[in-house]
Amino acid sequence: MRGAVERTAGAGGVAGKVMPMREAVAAFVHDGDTVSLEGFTHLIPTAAGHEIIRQGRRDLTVVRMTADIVVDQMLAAGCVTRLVSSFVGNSSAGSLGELRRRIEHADPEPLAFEEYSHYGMVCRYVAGAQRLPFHPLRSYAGSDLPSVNPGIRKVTSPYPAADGSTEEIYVVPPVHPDVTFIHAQRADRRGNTQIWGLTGVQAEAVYAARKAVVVVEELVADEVIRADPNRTLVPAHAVDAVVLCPRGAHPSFAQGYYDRDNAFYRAWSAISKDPVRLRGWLEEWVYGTADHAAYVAKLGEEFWAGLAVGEAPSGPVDYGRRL
Amino acid sequence: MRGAVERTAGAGGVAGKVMPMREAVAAFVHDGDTVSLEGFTHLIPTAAGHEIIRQGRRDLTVVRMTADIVVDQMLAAGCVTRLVSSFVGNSSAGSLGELRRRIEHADPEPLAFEEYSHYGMVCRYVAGAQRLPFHPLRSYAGSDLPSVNPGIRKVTSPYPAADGSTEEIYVVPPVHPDVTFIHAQRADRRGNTQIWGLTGVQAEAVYAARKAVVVVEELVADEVIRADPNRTLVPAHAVDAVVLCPRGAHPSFAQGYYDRDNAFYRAWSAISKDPVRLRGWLEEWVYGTADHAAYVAKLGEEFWAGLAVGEAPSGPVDYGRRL
Amino acid sequence: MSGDPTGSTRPVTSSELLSVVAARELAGRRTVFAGIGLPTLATELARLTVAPGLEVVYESGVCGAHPSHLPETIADAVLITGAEAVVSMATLFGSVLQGGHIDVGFLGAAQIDRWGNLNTSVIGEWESPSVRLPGSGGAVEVMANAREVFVVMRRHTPRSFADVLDFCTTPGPDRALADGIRPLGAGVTRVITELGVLARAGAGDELRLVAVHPGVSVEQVRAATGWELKTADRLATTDPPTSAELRLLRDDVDPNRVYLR
Amino acid sequence: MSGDPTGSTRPVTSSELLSVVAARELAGRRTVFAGIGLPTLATELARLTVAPGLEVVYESGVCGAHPSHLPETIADAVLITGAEAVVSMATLFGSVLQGGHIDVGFLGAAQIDRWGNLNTSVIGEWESPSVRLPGSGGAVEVMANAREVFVVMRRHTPRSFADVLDFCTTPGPDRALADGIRPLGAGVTRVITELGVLARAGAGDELRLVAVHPGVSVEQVRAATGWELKTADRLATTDPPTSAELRLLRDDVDPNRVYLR
Repeated sequence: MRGAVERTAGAGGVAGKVMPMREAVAAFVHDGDTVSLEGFTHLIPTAAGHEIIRQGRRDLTVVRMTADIVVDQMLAAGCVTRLVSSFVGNSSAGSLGELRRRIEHADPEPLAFEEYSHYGMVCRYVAGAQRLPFHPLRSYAGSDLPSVNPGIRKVTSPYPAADGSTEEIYVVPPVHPDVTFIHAQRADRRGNTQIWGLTGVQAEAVYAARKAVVVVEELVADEVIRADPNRTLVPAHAVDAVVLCPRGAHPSFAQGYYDRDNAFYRAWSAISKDPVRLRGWLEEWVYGTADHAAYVAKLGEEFWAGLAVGEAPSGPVDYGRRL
Repeated sequence: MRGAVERTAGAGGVAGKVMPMREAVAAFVHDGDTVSLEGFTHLIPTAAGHEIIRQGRRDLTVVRMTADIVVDQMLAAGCVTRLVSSFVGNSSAGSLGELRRRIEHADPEPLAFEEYSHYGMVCRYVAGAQRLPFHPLRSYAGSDLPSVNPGIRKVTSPYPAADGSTEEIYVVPPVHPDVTFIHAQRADRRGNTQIWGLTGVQAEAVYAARKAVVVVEELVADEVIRADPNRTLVPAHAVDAVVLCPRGAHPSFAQGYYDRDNAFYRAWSAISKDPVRLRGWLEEWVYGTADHAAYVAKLGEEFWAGLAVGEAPSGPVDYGRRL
Repeated sequence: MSGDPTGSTRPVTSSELLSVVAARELAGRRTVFAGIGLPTLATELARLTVAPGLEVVYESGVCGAHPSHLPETIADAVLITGAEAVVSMATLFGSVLQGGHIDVGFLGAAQIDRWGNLNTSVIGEWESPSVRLPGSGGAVEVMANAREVFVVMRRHTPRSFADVLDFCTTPGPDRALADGIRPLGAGVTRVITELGVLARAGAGDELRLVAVHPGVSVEQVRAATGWELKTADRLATTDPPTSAELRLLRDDVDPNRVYLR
Repeated sequence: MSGDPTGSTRPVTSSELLSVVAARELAGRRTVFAGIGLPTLATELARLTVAPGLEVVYESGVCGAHPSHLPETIADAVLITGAEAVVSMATLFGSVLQGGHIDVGFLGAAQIDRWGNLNTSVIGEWESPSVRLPGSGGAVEVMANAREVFVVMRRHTPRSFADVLDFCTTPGPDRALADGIRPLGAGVTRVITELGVLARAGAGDELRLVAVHPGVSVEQVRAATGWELKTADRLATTDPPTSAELRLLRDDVDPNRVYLR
């Protein structure tokens, strides 16, 4: 059972929270760990996944609702022996070649797979965040999923249903990742993290974890965060490390910063279908780049210009001040 | 069991959502109903409570986490026979005279009281919003509350605890108010509602209810809402009526609009201690005002100037647009 | 409308037909949970025709989108900018979907059976499948909680319209009842394919052929279905898309023919 | 520091003493869940002295407040403007508190017993009380989930330090265990009163007198306590507030003496 005591944060720990990705992965990801990477299509922490590959972590359990390109890459790099997920596909753009080889042919090795639905995963994170022994949900009745996933169980409600009958409901267990990585638009040096656009399950995934690393497009002054406290999705007390890593969500997008690289999503189906080509891609783009800044530079400014977005400011609200 | 079909909203219903408070209370509050009024210290829907008093509703079950001044007033007006709450006091400013007379002396009549804790109430709203038969929480173990509240029950977790033992946890049942009233800073004519500052349990209370009325300081153009979709706490599909009622949260406050009337909170303890004085207050300020606009006017502009706040703009974020 | 310059006299494609038929089924509905592709076309056309106030909710958490461009994914940035609300997954699945606010959910599947149960997990055995499919996503939740579900299948084959599913990812209400749990919605009520429309009323009822598209025979549909497909007492022939429907679809909804393949 | 112009040589009030003692107990703590009044003074003083990085979380949902004025309620508008985060009640109670992020919670009570169980519901029988009190608020949750709980009681009387509670609103870990549920925190570990400091280590331990304030005798405290109060082996006398502590409290924390009554 996790507790606040495990956090790095707090008195004296503030300055120490900001660190390079290399240091964050070295400090918070160990062989055999359960690692959550969250971001639903938006703000996928790709750069974190790449650094885990570079550092050669092994035997990881990866928890991710939509296991997509970054998971396929981590699988191909041999980091992952177990996957907990509710969608294993390349978005709507096709297949994950490595994942399919692992599951369909145990090639090059088997992959243990815990299959849930999206809300099942959300409820596992919520239960983890809230230290609940289980979370009920109105899914799975009649599904074959409980027959292949012993984690999905039933509870009898202690309250009668409207018609007086006894009511059963499925439940899922909490998940407590050793570490959760999320990507966000901005945070302050203490880890107060602001996200806009799709917010997914990021806050719950952070609160469910024993340690949490927030990767951001921008590290901003305290005043920027404090001007809009309702925008803070993850408060500092839940964050152990802040990593500044612009464009770290590519090929996914960061609302207001850069658009999704749909061409790469489409290309991945072909790249990943051929294990030699996939490993060549990893050599060139992950092992062959020292860090994400090198990956960004290798893509080139012309490429990034193609993903640039125009401005659409939200307009302010007034928090008021005592006169 | 509530369903989307009960909503007024949707095709053709948009124009009909904006209505005066009188019409909203007449349409959505009936004798014997369960009525939720939410807003945790901030944005308390006082004007809605006053209109319920004016229209003489009877036999209501009121659901409100912090039963404070507006509940004491509704009790004194004879509207309420049952209260579901987790805090029955005049904030930190003293007692609720009518509530204490009702509970301590059944004077002038008894009050049925379902006592919970704050998180128990939050979980009841969450379970209501999510159509769950119950919601677990790590509260109540060893408390006398379950002995006086049969709604608080226990469930055995189907997962073993860390030490292999069987784990029990308390649960609370869902609440499904016939109608929920909340107060908010602004909404559009469809009911998309934006709240900042303390957001309390408003979204869950709206989703838990069969009907929902949003009372706002400002009715704004669609473009204002759409410039910042993350600020929308309650989407239009959950809202049945939008009531424009500036300063409708007095004596509580609306962040960025007006401050809390602390003097009135302090005064209420003395007013409510004397049943004659309390009924005199109702005569003058509720029955004696045609509507909340009249109440606001009676307080006078000089009074409102005393609660005025200065500006503290949030600063915008950039949502971006495709080039 | 002769001499229409937008080409509404061009032959109707299968995608166009499916979009128009699905759009008509949305008449009077208020909220729809839609994926990208044909459901996008159907809901956008419905908003312009039979369901003007229709609110589209996306699995990504977007409610009331007003996109500047046709979205390429359910999380496309253009769906967020200018939307009425964006909510977290917990709110989307918990309060909006499980809370009972969705009238119609659109789902797809690799396999569907006569009761409207769906398989999106595997072809073959789950433990060692011949094809690993993406899995549920939110499909289990859409089926369990939406008042009804529409399925749009471009291809109508005995393999996809299966007598017995390889795996039931997403159960309809009959399987839920057999599991001892009362379902909240009717499950799949409409299946719209390249050949016609199948329908069922809810728990206890099986999918029946209620309409064939122009030029399609009942025997064709039965041959393409993996179970003994029953036919409604009054079998209809789909009304072809009107020129107005086609013009809206081609000129306003998808002028670049992103999904109108 | 003789001739201090801010008046730190003025007599120390009971409020000042309680605030200073409570502040010292917060040494090294990172997160505190505090109400308004003496806890506000204690936490603000601790931030200026023994716990510089201390984050105060309010029941209203405010994390990391930087108020322009001393707040008058836990929901005061000045706590929100300039705060680091504001979260919903569901997140506050679910993820922050039940999630295990609070080191110390401050609670008050009408009655406390030797095990640190609290009554804030009724004096008399619950069904027909002689005094109806406000009830739990979030106290049940603070006790169940904070790592430890501090109680500050201005008045130390046999009625409030009760042998048997009229009603147990907020149970400590011993009652939780008796109910078959493993508690997550230690319950009440410090009770700071006008007379001295009581302490207990956690489940199985009862409150003992560990310090008396200057000029207070053990017998005075025992007489003011409704149960047979045990005394620690090494009973201390509270160190009086230093001039530095008093100066910070009087000049910086509460210059208008809102809570320093």
